[in-house]
Amino acid sequence: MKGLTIDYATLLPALVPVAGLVLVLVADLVNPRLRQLPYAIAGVAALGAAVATVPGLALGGGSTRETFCLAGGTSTRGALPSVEGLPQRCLWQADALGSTLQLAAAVAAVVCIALAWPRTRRRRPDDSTREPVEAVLLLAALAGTVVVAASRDVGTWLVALELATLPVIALVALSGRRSAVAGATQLLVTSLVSFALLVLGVALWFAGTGSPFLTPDAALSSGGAFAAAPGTASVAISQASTPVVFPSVSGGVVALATVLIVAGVGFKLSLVPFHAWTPTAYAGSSVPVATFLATVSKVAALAALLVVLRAVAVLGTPAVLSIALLASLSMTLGNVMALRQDDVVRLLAWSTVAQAGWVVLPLVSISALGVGASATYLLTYVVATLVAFSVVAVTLRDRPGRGRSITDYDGLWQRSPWRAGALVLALTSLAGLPPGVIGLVGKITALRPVVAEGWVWLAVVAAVNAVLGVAVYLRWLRAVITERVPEAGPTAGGEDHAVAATTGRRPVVVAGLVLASAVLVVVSVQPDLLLRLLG
Amino acid sequence: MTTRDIVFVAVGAVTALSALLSVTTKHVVHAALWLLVSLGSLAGAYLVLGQELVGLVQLLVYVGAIVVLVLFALMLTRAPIGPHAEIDTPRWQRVAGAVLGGATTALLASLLLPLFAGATADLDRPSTTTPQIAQAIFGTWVWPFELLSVLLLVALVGAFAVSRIVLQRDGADRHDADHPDHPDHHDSHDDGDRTAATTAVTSEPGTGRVG
Amino acid sequence: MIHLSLPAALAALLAGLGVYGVLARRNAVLVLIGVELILNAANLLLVTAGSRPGAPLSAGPVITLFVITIAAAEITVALAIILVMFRRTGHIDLTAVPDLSDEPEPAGEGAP
Amino acid sequence: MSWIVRMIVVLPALAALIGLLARRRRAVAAGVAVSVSAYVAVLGLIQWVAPSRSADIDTIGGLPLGDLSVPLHLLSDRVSGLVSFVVALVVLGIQVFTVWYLRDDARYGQFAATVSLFATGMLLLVQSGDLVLMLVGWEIMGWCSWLLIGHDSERAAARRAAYKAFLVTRVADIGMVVGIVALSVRARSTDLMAVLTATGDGTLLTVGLVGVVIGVAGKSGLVPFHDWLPDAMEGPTPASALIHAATMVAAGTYVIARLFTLYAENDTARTLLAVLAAVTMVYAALLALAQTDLKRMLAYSTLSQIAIMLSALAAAPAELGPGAGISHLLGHAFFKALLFLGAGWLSVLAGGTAIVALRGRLRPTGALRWSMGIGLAALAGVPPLVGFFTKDTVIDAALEGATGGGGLRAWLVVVALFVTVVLTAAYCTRAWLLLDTPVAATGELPDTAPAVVAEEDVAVVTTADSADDAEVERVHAHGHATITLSAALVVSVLAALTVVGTLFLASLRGGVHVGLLSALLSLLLLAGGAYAVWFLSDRGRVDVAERIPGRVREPAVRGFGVDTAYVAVGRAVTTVARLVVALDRDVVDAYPRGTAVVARAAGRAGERGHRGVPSLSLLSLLVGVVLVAVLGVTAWR
Repeated sequence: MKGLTIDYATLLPALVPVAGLVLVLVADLVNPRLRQLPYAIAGVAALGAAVATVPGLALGGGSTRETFCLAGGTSTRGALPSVEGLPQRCLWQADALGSTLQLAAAVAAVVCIALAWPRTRRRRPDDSTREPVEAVLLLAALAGTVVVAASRDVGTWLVALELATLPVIALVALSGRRSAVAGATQLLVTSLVSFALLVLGVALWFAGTGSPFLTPDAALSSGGAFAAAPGTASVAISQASTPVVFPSVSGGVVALATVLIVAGVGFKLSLVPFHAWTPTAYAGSSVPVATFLATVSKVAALAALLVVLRAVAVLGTPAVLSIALLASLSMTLGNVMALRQDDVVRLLAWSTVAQAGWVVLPLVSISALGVGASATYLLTYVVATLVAFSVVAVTLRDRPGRGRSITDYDGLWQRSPWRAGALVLALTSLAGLPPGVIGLVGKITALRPVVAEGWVWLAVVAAVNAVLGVAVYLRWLRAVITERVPEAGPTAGGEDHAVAATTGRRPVVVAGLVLASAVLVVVSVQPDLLLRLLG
Repeated sequence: MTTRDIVFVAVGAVTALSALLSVTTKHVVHAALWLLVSLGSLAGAYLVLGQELVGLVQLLVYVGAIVVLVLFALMLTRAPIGPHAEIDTPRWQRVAGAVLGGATTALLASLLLPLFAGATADLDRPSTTTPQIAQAIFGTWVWPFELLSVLLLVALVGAFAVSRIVLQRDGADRHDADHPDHPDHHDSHDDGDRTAATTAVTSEPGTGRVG
Repeated sequence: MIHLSLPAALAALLAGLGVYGVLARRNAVLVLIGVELILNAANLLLVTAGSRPGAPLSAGPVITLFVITIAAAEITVALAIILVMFRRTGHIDLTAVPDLSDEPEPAGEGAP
Repeated sequence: MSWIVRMIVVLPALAALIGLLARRRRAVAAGVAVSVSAYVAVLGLIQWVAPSRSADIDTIGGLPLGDLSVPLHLLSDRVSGLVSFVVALVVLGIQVFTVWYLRDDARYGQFAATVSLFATGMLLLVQSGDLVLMLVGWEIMGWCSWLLIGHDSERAAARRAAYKAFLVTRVADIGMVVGIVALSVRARSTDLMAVLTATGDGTLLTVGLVGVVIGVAGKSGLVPFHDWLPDAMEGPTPASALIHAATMVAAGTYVIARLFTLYAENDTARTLLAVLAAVTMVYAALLALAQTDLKRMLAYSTLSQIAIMLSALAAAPAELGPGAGISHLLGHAFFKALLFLGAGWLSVLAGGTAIVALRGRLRPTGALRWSMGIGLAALAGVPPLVGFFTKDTVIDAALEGATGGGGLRAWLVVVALFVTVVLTAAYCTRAWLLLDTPVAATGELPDTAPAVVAEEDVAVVTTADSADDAEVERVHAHGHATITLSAALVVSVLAALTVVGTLFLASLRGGVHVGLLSALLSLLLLAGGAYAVWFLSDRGRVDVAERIPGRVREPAVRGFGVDTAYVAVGRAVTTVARLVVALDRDVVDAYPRGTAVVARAAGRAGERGHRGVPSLSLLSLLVGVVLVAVLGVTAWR
């Protein structure tokens, strides 16, 4: 089509995972009995995606890497009626923030794939499809996440968001346990209804703004611009030759569209009251999938949300009461419930709910500051959660069936100090205590826009929840650093050893843990790397 | 009030009525059939609005595929034929649903009606024709379109794998009955009529192993 | 000529019916029907908005087509999971309290 | 010159540190302690002889406290030179004596190091030109006194005495800190010169001066804080000598002397000081008369003498300056050190400090007998010993103050002083008679005691009421060691200083000023008191104190139950604290704990709502969406 330019290099972060998933399918077709190959391909693809996002990280200011642009090419540029200097419209637009989110998603996916690495190298039976399917679904969800972070039009946005969600539902169900099915069911119905409402929101957006783009100028067109000068202000894209005038619309439609989108994405972020699936699905799925749900999925959700909120930011809406309500509810309920969990995965699930509240907290100020703070907090949460889940996965890999309960971590400090150290760093980061400096930085960053906008009650709620959160994570930490109660008897120990001997292969899983911990340590030592997002 | 308006009102009334019936009927299968009617008449509404392609796709995909899938699913899950009191949630929840549904309608209507008040579409000179749509899909919108293909592929793979895993497990349970890992197997055999369901489904090799 | 407030009103009505349908049914498949109704309301809204004169890029119908396809993909996965749910629990009642008792990892990976 | 001043402070601290590190090696510890204190004494001599008048000797640089200037300067003048010389001299003597006295103590190293640290505190206080440094020295002495008194920490009595000393002085230190803060705030500086020259808020000045008086009352053992001092005799005798002679208890006098120009113009603080001093000197002297233990008698005499010093500061006219108080401080340092070390020597010979055990033990001891005689005479104020001159200087100053418009306050002091002169003479005579009269002469003793008290009997008697039980045990364990030459020399030198010490004071302005009339009067009183005792005791055959009715004497020995009062105060404070704790826990803390309970309950309720029912999650989802949508649309703009 005329004017549409495609820059494949820019698209690489999305293309690599897609190519990877096709490759997995082909490889499975050729030799279906290899157990590790799908994961190897998936890991390489995710790594490739991570590498491909790197050029986008250095983008400063407002510059972006973009492609699928409609007004590209000199011939059409002149023909474009320049309405208030509207920028060109691109279906892919990755700036530094978007690239960082993409990178985070890719790295988290790499860790998840490492955690899911099969236990044995034995060839799998003919009728098992688990490994390639898991790899394909993981890669597809990663691709969706990457795309959604860079999408600027409702079409791509919807498809990518669904691409990031649908495979995860299948992943949860894939382990086939009864609890997994329960989790998948709950996740499924929640996500279906949410998606339907999301589409409704998008339709409202389109109806309200007349533009299929999630861009600031589209948002502006709903409000003042068209109403003020209906004769001159018009949206005319290359093929619409006759200038047309949309009826001036009330901002209410855009408002409803925005809150519906927030609610529709909120389920993915596990915001209260869209959260109910979270503990069930986390507890039901395998640990790598739970990790994926807690990290990559959240990145996708926030990326999707930010695309919309950055568009409406120009409306100058100072604050959104709905988001404040969701944030405070999420923090409170998440922390209160997490306090009562003895299963670490459920604890992390509820902690996710609480942290989701923190993630959207700065968004009460729909501004560049709020958006940056929210992304910063999300990244700190993702990194810390990744480490915590990795530790759980390694512990479970060591001694299957033991590692889900907090008491299983008694005396971890003595058994494996490195793992315990990683866990301590992760939990303190989540709680916002030193030595998890990055968590503290994230919390302060998140609170800044709130305070700047004068939301005193919300800041108070957040502060109370920060304290509650400390209690949540200290429960687990206490187990880690306290003395271990002697084991029940020698027979149990012997069994442990036998089990450990049979399932001793875990170098890749440990590598995943090491990677995640390395990232956490780096951002803890050098918070600037994250804070740069704000600038 | 033009002719098209009158036609649309008629079609729309059918759509709304059948939609209402599909969410209130006590017959499980009837619900799916009423949905069929509703979606079909919605396709008619698209035609009235001058979007032939959308209407056709609606007929093909929704009526032809999705509703048929729903019907299949109802049968596979042994949906009872005839009125069934058990398909509805408790009364308080239905009341809540009615309130929320009413609120949704009211909210949307209160915003959309002013938005479209007086807006008309001149369908004799349609702004978007089918060739234009085709060009847009494969031109402007080629990127999401390609992604959509990936989504469909992944959905198929996922759906296949999910349904297959359980079949496998049921099969595995049957093969070595003393396997200690699957207490649920015994559970499902404990309550009588469900056992019949499980065996009925699993004994159809065609359903599960179809790829 | 057609007044666009008519399809808009129908969309609002369908959305409300869909919400009711989602909450009024305990059969998982019937809940899907409610979801489809909401989706169709959104579709109708998209088409309506897209048939306003001068709508750019044929966005209305195109996105509608996308949504229909997405819905198809969703329904595939959804039905697979509902089927699994039926197999594992013997019912597809969404109001039932599910059995969350944890079993050991299934045999698929490793053990025998 | 200023480095000398700094060295005087720093060297003992270093000695303490080294001594602590080398505490296992006795010879090293002793060597360091003695040589450093000797060196410091030399430095003090230099500072006194060739004083560098300087008020801004930098230490560690000022503290950046914004509005408040805290330069942390040292101040050097003739007074600080003289006092630090005397302090260093006394410390030197005590260190030398300790080497012999604690010859068998396993923890000699710690003791010597603590004495060095204690000296650091005193010297810092003496040299400081800054209230903060003064407080630091003050606190160091407080902590070290706890260590020294509790040296024999295996004995419950020693531990109790240490805690008592610490707590009582600590309570009084509240006043000290408040006073210093008030003075500093008033002057916007903690520098002594600035504080002295500051003008301004009179209330703040009064608060500051009264606070300092209270602090001084604690450390110097004025009524009502006096009771810790006799109990402090539980410490080894050198520790007692150190605390009583020139350091801790005298530090208060020095502080008030430094602030004298401020006190001279503040009647409130001075009157309080005068009343406390007058009451203390008479009361303590009376109690000293009744004591059954030599060390406790000396302790009460210290209380009385310190009160005399302070009374000089309370009553002397402004133009006379603090010289009288300082000079009595110095004179007292000599003879009290002499008396304590002599008592320590005697106790080693006799195996106890109870007077019963010591009766007549002085007679055969030659140099010790002379030294004790000189010491007691000086205490009583017999000319030409130093005690006579310094005490009469105080009396003269007080008289001058009384006649020069000092009013009731000065007269009260004068009367108290004359009464004290009589009482001092009386208890000194009693002590001398008891110690010196051969036991054979006391035939009237009801229990026909053997000529030489057997060691077992001594133990029986002394464990009952000897203050220094550890000494008894030491004697039991190691027998009567013959004194070393150096230790004996220390006692002799101190005796000599007691005789000629007056010469030291010549350099002090207002140091020696004896009025003829007052001197005659006090001599008459002295002689009268001594004669009365001599007469009543039947030439030393009977203990005068025996003539006091038992029901008076018993409580007098026990300090009239002040200790019980202290305990009661402690109990009351603890009760109030418990009350506060209960309030805090059950009322204030109820809110935080309430949140925890609420959180837990909410969690329990939430758990019931989250059992994975998909339908309910849909309900919450849709309720949320509609609510949020309504909110969003209505509250958007």
